[in-house]
Amino acid sequence: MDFLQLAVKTGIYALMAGTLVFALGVVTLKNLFHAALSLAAVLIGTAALYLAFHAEFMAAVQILLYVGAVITVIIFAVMLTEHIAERSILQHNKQSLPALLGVLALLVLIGKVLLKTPWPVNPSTLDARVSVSDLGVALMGTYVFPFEVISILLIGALIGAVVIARKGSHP
Amino acid sequence: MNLIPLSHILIFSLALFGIGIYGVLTRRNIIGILISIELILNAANINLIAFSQTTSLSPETGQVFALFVIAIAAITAAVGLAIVLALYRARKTVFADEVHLLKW
Amino acid sequence: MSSHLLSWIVFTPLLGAFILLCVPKRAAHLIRWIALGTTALTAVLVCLAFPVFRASEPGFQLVERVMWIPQFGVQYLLGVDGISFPMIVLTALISLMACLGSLTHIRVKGGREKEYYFLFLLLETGMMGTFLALDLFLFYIFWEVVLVPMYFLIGIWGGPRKEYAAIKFFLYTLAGSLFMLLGILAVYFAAPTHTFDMTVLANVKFGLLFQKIVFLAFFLGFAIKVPIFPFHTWLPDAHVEAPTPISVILAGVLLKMGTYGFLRFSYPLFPEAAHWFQPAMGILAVIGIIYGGFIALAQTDFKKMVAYSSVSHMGFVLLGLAALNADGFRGALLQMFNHGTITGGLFLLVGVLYDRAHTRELNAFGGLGATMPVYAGILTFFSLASLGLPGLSGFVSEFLTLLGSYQYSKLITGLAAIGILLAAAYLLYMIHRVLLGNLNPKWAKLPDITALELSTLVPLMIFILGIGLYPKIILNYMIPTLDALLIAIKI
Amino acid sequence: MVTADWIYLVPLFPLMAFVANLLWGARFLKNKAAWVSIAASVAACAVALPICVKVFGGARFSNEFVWLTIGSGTLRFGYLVDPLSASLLSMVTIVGTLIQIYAAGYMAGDPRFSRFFAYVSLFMFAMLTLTIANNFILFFMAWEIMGLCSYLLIGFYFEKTSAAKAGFKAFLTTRVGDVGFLIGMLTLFVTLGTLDFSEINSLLTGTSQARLGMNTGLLAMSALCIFCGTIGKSAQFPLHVWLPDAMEGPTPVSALIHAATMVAAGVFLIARSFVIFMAVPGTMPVVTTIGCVTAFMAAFIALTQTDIKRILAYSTISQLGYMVTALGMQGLGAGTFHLITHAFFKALLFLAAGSVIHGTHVQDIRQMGGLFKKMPHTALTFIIASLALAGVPPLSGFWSKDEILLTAFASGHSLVFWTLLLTAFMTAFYMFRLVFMTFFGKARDPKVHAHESPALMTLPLWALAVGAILLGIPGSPMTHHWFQRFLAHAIHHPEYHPSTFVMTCSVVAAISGIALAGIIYLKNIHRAEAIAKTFRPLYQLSFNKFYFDEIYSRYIIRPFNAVGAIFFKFDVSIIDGAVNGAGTGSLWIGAVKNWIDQHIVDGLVNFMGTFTRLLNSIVKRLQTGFVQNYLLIAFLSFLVFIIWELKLI
Repeated sequence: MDFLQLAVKTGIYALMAGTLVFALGVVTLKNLFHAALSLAAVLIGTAALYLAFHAEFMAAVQILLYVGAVITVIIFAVMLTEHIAERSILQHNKQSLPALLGVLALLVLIGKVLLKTPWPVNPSTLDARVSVSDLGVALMGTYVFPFEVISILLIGALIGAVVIARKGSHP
Repeated sequence: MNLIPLSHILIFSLALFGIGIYGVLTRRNIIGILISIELILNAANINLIAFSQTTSLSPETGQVFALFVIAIAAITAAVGLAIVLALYRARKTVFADEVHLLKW
Repeated sequence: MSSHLLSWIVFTPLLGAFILLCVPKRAAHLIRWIALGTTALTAVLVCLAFPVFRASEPGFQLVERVMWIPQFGVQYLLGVDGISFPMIVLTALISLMACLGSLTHIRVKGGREKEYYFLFLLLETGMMGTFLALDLFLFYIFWEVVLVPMYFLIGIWGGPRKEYAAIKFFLYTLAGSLFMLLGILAVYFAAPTHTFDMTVLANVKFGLLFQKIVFLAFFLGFAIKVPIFPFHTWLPDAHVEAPTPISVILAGVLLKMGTYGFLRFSYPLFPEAAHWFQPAMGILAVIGIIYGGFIALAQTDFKKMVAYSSVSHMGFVLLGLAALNADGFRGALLQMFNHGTITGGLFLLVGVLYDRAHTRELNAFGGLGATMPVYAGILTFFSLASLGLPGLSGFVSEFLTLLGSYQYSKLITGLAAIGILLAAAYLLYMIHRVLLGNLNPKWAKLPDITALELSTLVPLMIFILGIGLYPKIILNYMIPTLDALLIAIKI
Repeated sequence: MVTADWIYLVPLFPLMAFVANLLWGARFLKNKAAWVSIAASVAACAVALPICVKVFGGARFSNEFVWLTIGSGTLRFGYLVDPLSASLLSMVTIVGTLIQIYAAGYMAGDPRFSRFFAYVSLFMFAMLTLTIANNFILFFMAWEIMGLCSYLLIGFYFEKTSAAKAGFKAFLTTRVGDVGFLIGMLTLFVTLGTLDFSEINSLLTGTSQARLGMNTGLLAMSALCIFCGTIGKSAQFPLHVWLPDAMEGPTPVSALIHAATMVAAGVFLIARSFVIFMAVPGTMPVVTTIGCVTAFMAAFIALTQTDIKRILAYSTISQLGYMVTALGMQGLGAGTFHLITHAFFKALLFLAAGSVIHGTHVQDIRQMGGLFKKMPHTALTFIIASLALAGVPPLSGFWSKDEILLTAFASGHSLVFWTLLLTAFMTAFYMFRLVFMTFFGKARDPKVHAHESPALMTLPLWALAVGAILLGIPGSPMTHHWFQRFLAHAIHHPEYHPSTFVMTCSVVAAISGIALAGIIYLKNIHRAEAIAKTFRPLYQLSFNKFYFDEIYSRYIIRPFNAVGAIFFKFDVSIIDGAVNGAGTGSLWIGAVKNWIDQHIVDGLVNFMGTFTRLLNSIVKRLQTGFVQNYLLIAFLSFLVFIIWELKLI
C-alpha cells in the first residue's frame, strides 16, 4: 500500500464524512434556501463518490441532472414561496424526538445487519469499467421496456406538472 | 474501489438514508420534505452503483437502474413542486401540518 | 366461430358495451344504433345455434371448457341443453324487444343514453351467462353481474321512488345470493374432488341432511328471484319504479333465473332433498298463485297489477316444478317461456299507455277501445294469453302444469285452479276499466300505437300464437332433456 | 268430390274470414265485411252438408295428428264426425249462415260493422271446431274461444257500461264452470289415460268396464266436474245469471250465440261425454235435478219480465234445463233432438224480436202493442216460433218436448214429469203474454213508430220458420223416431213407446197456457196487475229473478274483492312492512314490533352505536390529518416489524 493509495482512501473517507455533514445540514438548516444549497453539496459529493467507483457517466449525469436541474427547480420553488420561509417560523414539527429515536434505531439495526452480512465480492467485475456505449446497449437492449415506461412516465409527469401548476386551474 | 470495503459504503448510504428519513419526518415545509426525499433517493443510488461493481450481475445493471432512479427523482421534483405551488396558491401555505383535511 | 358459439353469445353484448364506451356522449343516434345492432347480433347468434343444437339429444351440447383458476378448480364451462336453450332464445328475444322499446322511452326519460345502453348490454351478458354457465362459480359470478346493472337501471332511470325500489331489489337479491354462495361453497367442499363443475357434481351422492340444508340455501337464493311468497315484496316496487324496458326484462328474463336455477342446480344436485321439499314447494306455489291473484284483483295501478299477476303466474312454474313429473316439468319450463313473452308484452303495453297519458291509474282510464282500437286489440290479446285462453300459449303451459300437479296432489291442483279464475277476474277487470265503458274526455286525443311500438309487440304475439296453436315446436326442444333429468333425479 | 278430410276446411273458412275482417275490415272491406263472413259460412255449409249427408247414411269419419306429448302418451288432434256431431254440424252451419245474413241487414250502418263480423266469424270457427273435435282438449279450446267471442260480442257496444259489465260477468261466470271442466278433464286423463272421445267410448263401454271398477270414484268426480262446464256454458242453475245480462249484445248475437249454438254446446258436452255419465249412474240424478230446477225457475222468472229479449233469454235457460233434464234421464236422443229444434225456433224468436227492436227502437213490451199490422212478416214468424216453443202440434217443438216428457214419464221420474209439465204450461203462458202484448191490442206508446224490416232480415226469418215447423218430423213417431235411432248408433240408451197420455197432457198444458195468456193480456190488461197484487211475494220473487244477482254480489263478489283488498293490505303492511322494518303494519303487529324496536332492537342498535363511538373517540386520536404523522407511525411500525422479523431482540 503506497502513499497515493492511502491518500486516495483518506480522501474518499473525508468526502463521505463531508457529504454526511452537508446532509445533516439539509435536514436541520432553518433557512430552506441554505438547505437547498447543502443538498447541492451533498449531490456533488455523491457525484465525486461515483467517480471513485469508476462510474464517470453517472457522475456526469448526477451533476447535470440533479445539481443542474432539480436543485434549480427547488430553489425556484423556495423563492416563489419565500416570505413564508422566514427564520421566525418554526421549520420543524413536534415529532423530532420520536423521529430521531426511530432513525437511530434504524441505523443501529441495519448497520448491525450490514456488518454481519458476508458480502460476496465478485473479483471479475471489481475492476470492470463500464463504458457509455455499454450503458447505451443495455438501455436499448435488455432494459428497453423499463426505459420506455420511464419515458412515458416522464411525459406524463411533465404534462401533469404543467396542468397542476397552471394558473387559473385553481381559483 | 477495492480501496474501501463494500460495507463501509453501505454504512455511508445508510446514514444518508437515515438523515433523509429524519428530514421527511420532521420538516414542516413541504419543499423541505421533497429535498429530504432527494436525499433518500441518492442513498439508494449509491447502493445501486456500489453493488454493480461487486456482485456477479453485469456491471451496467446497477448504473442503468441508478439512471432510472434519477429520472424518477426528477419527476418527483417536478410534480411535487408543481403541487406545492398549486397548494400555495390555493391555501397560502406550504406547511404540511397546516394541510389536514383528513383530520377528524 | 361456431366452435365458440356460446362464448360469442355471452360476450357479444359486452363487446358492444365497450364499443359504446368509446363513442362520444353526444352521438345519441350512433349509440342507439350500436346498442340495437348488438342485441340484434346476439339474437342472430342465438338463431345460428338452432341448426347446431340437436333437440333430440339430452345432455349438454356446444360445451366450452377452459381451466380458469386451477388452484380452486374453477372452470370456464359453458354448455346448452334443452332447459337452457329456450331460456337463451327468450333472453335474446326479450332483450331485442326491450332494446327496441328503449329507443323512444329512454329518450323521453331525459337522456343519459350512453350509460343506459352500456348497462343494458352488460345486463344482457349477465343473463346469457347465467343461463349458459355450468360451473357453479361462474354461474354465481354471472348471477351477480346481472344484479349490478339492474340496480343502476332502476335507480337512475326509474320512477319517483326509484332509489327505494332499487335498494330493496338489490338487498333482497343480494341476501338471497349470499345464501346461495354458502350453498355453492358447501357443495364444493363436500364433493370428493373439490370442483364447481356441474356435470361432475350431478353424479355425486350427498347425504340427506346435507342435501336438505344446502337445498334450502339454494332455495332462498332462487326463491327470492322467482319470487316465491313470502319473498315477493321487492317485485311490485321494482316493477312499478323501473322504466318500461327494464320491467320487461325483469319480468321476462330475470324471474326465470330463479326457476331455472331449480331445474339446473337444485334438482340434479339434491334429488332426495327435492322430494323431501316437494310438499312445501307445492304449498308455496299454491299460496303464490292465489295470493298473487287476489292482490292483483285489488290493484288500481296498472303496472302493479301486472307485477302481482307475475307472482301468480310464476306460482304455476313452481307448481310444475313441485310436481316432479314429466308433465309438471314440461309445463313449468314452457310456462317460464310463455310468461316471459306474455308478461313482457303486457309491460310494454303498460309503457305505451304511460308514455301517452303519464298515469297508470286504472280508474282514470275508460273507453280507450274507441280511440285506440289497435292498442285495445293487442292489450286484449295479451290479457287473454295471460289468463290462459286456449289457442294461446298460456293455456298449454298451465294445462300441462295442472296435469302434472294433479298427478301429485288433487287438493293443490284444485286450489291452483282458483288462480285461473282469479286471473280471468283481474285481467278482465283491467280491460273493463281501461278499454271499455265511457270514454274519459281527457283521453280523447290519445294517439294509437305507433309502428315502432308495434314492432316490439308483434314478434311476441307470433310466439304466443304459434306456441298456443302447436306447442310441439318448442316442446320438442325441451322434452328429451327434461325426461333425462326426471330419470336422473328419480329415487 | 268432397272427401272426409275436407272437413278441416269447415272451421278454416270462418277463420280466414275472421283474419280478413280483422286486418282489412275497417280499412278496405267496410260494408263488404258481412259478405266475406257470409261467404265463408256458405262455403262451410257447402263442405259440411255433403259430409253430414254421408253420416246420416251411416258413415263415420275420423282422423288425427299429434299435437302435444303428455307424459308418456300423446295428445292427438283431429276430427270425429259421428251422428251426434253431424246433426249439430248441419244445424250450426245452416242457422249460423241464416243469422249472419240477417245480421248484415240488422247491423248496417254500425261504425264497427266489420269488427262485428270478424267476431262472428271467429265464433263460427270455434263452434264448428267444437262440433267436430275428436278429443276434450280441442273441444275445450274451441269452448273457451267461444266464450271469448261471447265476451267480445256481449260487450260489443262497450261504451255502454252495462254492456261492458255484462260481458265481464258472462266471461267470469262461465269461467267458473270452465275451471270445473278443466279439472274434470284432468281427472279423466289421470283416470283413463286418454282424452280422445272414441277411446273413452271404447274404454267405458263393453268388456273393459269391469277393469275400471275401482276408478268409479274418480270417474264420478270427473263427470260432475265436466258437468260444471255445462252449468256455466248452458246457463244452468246456479250459474245462469250471466245469460239474461248477455242480452246487452246485438240481437243477432243473442240469436246465434246465446240461443242457438254456444249455450247448446253445454248440452252437447254432456251428450259427448255421455258414456262417462253412463259409467257412473250415480251422477245422473244430479244432472236431472239441476236441469229440472233450472227449467222451472227460469220459466217462473220469465213470467214477469218486461224486456222482450230478457223474456227470451229466460226462456232459453228454461229450455236448456229441459235438455239437461232429458240427458240426465238417459234420454240422449230426446235431449239432442230438442237441442236441434230449439236452435231453430229460438233463433227465429230472437231474430224476430230483433226485427221488432229494429223497427220500434224499444225493448220494453209495455211500450209495444198492436204491431201485427205494421210488421206482418215479423209477427207471423214470431207467432210460429212461439207456437213451436209452447209445444203446439204439429210444430217441431211439440215433438221434441213430448219426447222429453215421455222420457220422464216412462222412466218413472214422476216428480220431474209434473214439474216439466208445469214448466211447459208456464212456457206457453209467458210466450203468449209476450206475443199478445207485442203484436196485439192497441199501440200503448205514441212515440213508437214501427215499420217492417228490410227483406234481408225477413227472408232469414221465413227460412228459419220453415225449419221450426218441419224439423220435428225426423224425430216424431211418424218416422218411428228416426233421429233418435240414428243417434243411438253411438250409445245404447232406453227407448220408449209413444204415450197418448203424455201427448194429451202436453197439448193441454200448451193450450191452457195460451188461453190463460189470452184471457189476461188480450182482453183486459189491468187484470194482470190485480193478479200480481194477489200473489205479491211470488210476483216479487219472479220479478227480481229470485234475487240471484243480489245474493251473488253480496256473498261472492264482494267477499272476493274484500279478500283481494285484505291480502293487498297484508302484503303492503305486514310482509312488506316486515321487510322494510317500517311500522306500517296493522295495529297489533305494529305495536308489538314497535315495542321490540324501541326496547330491544333499538337498544341493541343504540348500544352498538355508543360502543362504536367510544372506540372511535380513542382511535380517532390517531387520525391527525398530518401526513408526516402517518409517515412516522408507518416508519415506526416498519421498524418494529424488522425487529420482529430479524429476531434481533
